[in-house]
Amino acid sequence: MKKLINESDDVVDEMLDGMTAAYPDLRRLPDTQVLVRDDAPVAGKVGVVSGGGSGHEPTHGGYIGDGMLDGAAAGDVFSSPTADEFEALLDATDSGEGVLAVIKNYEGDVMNFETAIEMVEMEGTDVATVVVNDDVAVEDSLYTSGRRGVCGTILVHKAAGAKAAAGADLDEAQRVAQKVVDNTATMGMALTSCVTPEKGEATFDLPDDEIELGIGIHGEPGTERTDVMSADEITEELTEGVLDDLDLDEGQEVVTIVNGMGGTPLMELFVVNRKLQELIGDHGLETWDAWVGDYMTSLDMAGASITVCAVDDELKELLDAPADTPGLTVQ
Amino acid sequence: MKKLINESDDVVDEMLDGMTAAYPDLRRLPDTQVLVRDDAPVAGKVGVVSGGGSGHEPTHGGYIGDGMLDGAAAGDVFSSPTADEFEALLDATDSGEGVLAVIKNYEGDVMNFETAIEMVEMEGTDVATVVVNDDVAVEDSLYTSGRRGVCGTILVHKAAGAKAAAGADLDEAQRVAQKVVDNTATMGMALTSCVTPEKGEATFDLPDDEIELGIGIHGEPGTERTDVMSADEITEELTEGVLDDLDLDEGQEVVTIVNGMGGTPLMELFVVNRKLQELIGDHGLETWDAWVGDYMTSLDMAGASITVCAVDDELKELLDAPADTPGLTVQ
Amino acid sequence: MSGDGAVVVAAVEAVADRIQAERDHLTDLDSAIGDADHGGNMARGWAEAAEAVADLADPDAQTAVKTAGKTVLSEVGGAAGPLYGGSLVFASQELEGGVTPETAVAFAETYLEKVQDRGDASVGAGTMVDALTPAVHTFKKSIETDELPPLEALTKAVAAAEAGVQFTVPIRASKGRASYLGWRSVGHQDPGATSTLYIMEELLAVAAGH
Amino acid sequence: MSGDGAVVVAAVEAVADRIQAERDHLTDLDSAIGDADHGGNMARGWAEAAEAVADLADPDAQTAVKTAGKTVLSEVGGAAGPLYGGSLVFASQELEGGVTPETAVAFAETYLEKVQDRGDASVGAGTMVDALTPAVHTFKKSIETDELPPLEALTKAVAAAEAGVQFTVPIRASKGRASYLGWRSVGHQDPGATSTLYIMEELLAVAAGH
Ligand SMILES: Nc1ncnc2c1ncn2[C@@H]1O[C@H](COP(=O)(O)OP(=O)(O)O)[C@@H](O)[C@H]1O
Ligand SMILES: Nc1ncnc2c1ncn2[C@@H]1O[C@H](COP(=O)(O)OP(=O)(O)O)[C@@H](O)[C@H]1O
Ligand SMILES: [Mg+2]
Ligand SMILES: [Mg+2]
Ligand SMILES: [Mg+2]
Ligand SMILES: [Mg+2]
Repeated sequence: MKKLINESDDVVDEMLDGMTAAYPDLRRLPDTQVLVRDDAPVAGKVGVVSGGGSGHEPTHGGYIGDGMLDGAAAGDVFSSPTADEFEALLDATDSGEGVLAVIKNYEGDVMNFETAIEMVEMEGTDVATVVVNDDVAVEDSLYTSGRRGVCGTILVHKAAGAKAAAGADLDEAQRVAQKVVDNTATMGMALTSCVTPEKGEATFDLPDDEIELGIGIHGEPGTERTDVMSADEITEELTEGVLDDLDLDEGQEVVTIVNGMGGTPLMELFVVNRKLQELIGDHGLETWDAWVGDYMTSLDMAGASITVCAVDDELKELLDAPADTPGLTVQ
Repeated sequence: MKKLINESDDVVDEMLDGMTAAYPDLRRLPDTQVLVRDDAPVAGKVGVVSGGGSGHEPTHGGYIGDGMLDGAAAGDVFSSPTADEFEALLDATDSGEGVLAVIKNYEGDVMNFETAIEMVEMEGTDVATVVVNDDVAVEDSLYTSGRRGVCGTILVHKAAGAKAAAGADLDEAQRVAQKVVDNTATMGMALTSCVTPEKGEATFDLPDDEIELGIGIHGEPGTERTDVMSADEITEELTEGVLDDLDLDEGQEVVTIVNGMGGTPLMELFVVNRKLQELIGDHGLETWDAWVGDYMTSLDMAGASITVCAVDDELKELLDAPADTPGLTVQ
Repeated sequence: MSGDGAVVVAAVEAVADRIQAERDHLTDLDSAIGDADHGGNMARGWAEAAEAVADLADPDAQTAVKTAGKTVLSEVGGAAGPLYGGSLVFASQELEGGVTPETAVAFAETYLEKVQDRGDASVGAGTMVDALTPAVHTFKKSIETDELPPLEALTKAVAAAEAGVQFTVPIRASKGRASYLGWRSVGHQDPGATSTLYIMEELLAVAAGH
Repeated sequence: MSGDGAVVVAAVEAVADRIQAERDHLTDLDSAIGDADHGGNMARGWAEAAEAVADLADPDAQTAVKTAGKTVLSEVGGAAGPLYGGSLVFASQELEGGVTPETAVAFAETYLEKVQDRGDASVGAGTMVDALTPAVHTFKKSIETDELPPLEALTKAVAAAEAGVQFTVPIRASKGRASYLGWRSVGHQDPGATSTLYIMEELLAVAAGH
């Protein structure tokens, strides 16, 4: 499998340099894989940060900027950043008002972030956390370590970032972040496996006539393998899974996301969005805003996920507030 | 090859419906594949329009909005819109101030647009045209129908759209569009062929250990086939090709674009951008702005193109002016 | 239906059938040097054109030709739409007074002019112009100078078009998508020249049968 | 270098070598139920840890353990970094007074506690906890109740860890990436339990040699 890379060991390092070369408002902390706003810590503002394995671009560094994140730590491909990287991130983004850490629910991310938080709290930094777990494909039961955090994370960044930008304190920023988490569900599918730079071949085998439903964003196998289906059928599977989980009242307003996994062209995502909006209408729901694009990818995997987030007036105001980042601009 | 589609004949139609479902500011003209701003024609403003085959998303419809395009016609995949679609587009976007048609230099696009222009001119619509031909991979000689129009087109939309939004007349809008064309060059490469929905298999064969330099955006074979190279080597080939063509003076400010062809993840584009900026510096040029993303794609092709545009104060002001479109937001 | 109009309707139908039969061959020619859609483009355009002219109530020749051209123009897109369809529409004006040897020559000349004008291609660019030009020249000379009967003139024109098609093989294309291939276009037969020949062959067959 | 510190340095080196030798095996175990990086994670972390402790000038046991842990924590990331590295750092405080049978038990208990705490996993979740728990229990009972010599206690603990590794095979994982597989995780040996056993085997071998 061919990729536009040099050595696979250098890919994250070179990507980060390529990002700061593109976006002068981003700064890389020396000797780390951490990116922060150039003006971090922003005086008087609660910091909002995130991080996790690389390979999900524009997540996470691409959401750094006014109205969203103050910084993000990049791990190696699909691998959590280490605790000391998270520590450097928290240190660099605390202006004294404390930092909200948005964590996707993977044990590596959670444990390394927690280790880092213990360390910075000893130095007097206040940290609040929110753990995103929007992936409904994973049943939440005694048997699992909880649902995974996937594309809904972007909405958490947006809402919490807007709240912090508006001058909220740490508790308030945490409250709205949690509100998004409580009202968001996602489900994804793959047409093909992703290929990591290191391995150079498919992480899982998926024959030409099969697809995988309920996949994660790290090449984990999905929950169900089925024969190839049409875009409409796939959209129905994902949407019904998501709406079942949310169990919304008629007339509820929602934000929808059709998210590409990296290797699927925008054309196909719009085909999915067409059916998604039809289904939203059939369920008596109202789309307040529809996002279509690559927000939370899995390297070059072909496939898509669907996210639905139920919004009230507060969330609408926060999601509509200005944001100026490489991966998302709202004006 | 698996795709998120229903019937291949319906893909453009369903994509367009999926776009209007996502973006309420877009309106589809009845019984056409033409999208326009919902408020088109904008009173007192010169219209700026474009169009061409589908499969290049977000091009073209994704650039409709304040500060960029008033409308765009979508042909079938990789196939020019018909003359009567262009005619409907021109009709719907002329407020009486005339319309600037931004045409990529493909004979189908040029001839259908011209046929349409002859028709609307008979009804009293003023049309000015600019033909974008930024692809340096095609040598401009007696033997070719001129260079192809590729990713540089986005900068033309941006500059001309900003000029028209600022109240310029048709001649002025055309002048700045042409200025961008005269100062822009692009070169692309493919790691893999694209797969059209209709054919369902690779348009050209590219073995696992070879890449194609100088490709177009329709699965046309490139100008040179070589062994796989590193990202740095590829970036050097493309950048040198582009800079050779532009032949800029030391100290010249430029906008650069690393454009993904659809199947290449953002991570790899940043790896390319890192090397590109190094080379720009080596040539004594100054990057005023660096864009990295999927702007002009070729379905699911893996690969990238590099665009360089030399900018003066006028172009900087126009490229920096606000734009609010699905595919590009500047604030 | 007037005699001329009926011939046009029959010819358009014959062209539609022929192109459908040659669809894969035309696509193969286009995939070697272009984007592999010429068979599909032509088949779709002419099938719709045949339906459109069949729906006309007793059309004269001009109306039938114009309808066919408009349909091709709005169905096909690409290079072929304006070249085949737009040129038919434009050239149809020459048939206002009906079809005579003189108006047929005028029609052929105007059609060629419009193709050259729209496509900015001269002879030797490896396009349909290479089939059309010798055909139109031969037809004109046969009618105007040699005063041959129309059917004989048309037969000679078809042979000339055939030579034109063969001529596209050994030269380097400088128009159309094939031009992007540079020297690699040498040795390939142009799809548009080929379909132009088929169209003329069907026209001849229908004319001979009436 | 004090005796205890030297044992720790030698043990860390032995672990690094062993893990390197088992790297592919650990990765294979992780690719069946996880993300195929456990071999790489461990190999990188322990190789760096071995270098780091080798660079220490005459360290006591606590310093050597803490240094090894810190290095693993900052090299590895993922679940393994905090679990293996963070827990070593934390448990190293129990060795402040040097290594005795009593402090060794305290160290083992604290290490297990920290792993359980950080990972929120109890026995039967199909993780390294399944190897650690019986080992720590056996070690504590052997020392405190049965008053066995330390080497004998450690030998029994290793056997207990081995049983724990086997125990991970037939149960459904409920922690770690393997938990996403649901029932498909049944029948697979946990990579972290396996590497934990290797670490203990090397500790025993080094302790026996000194
Ligand atoms: N500029 C031109 N002038 C004359 N004929 C042209 C020109 N460009 C293309 N053609 C003709 O059109 C044919 C290709 O038609 P088609 O494949 O249907 O359209 P497209 O090139 O848009 O895919 C070519 O084989 C050639 O004969
Ligand atoms: N929550 C947990 N509690 C205890 N051990 C765990 C937990 N999560 C993972 N592990 C252990 O870590 C091992 C996986 O380590 P590794 O593959 O290096 O990290 P990652 O899962 O982040 O890729 C598992 O085999 C398991 O033994
Ligand atoms: Mg991992
Ligand atoms: Mg075509
Ligand atoms: Mg073609
Ligand atoms: Mg793992």
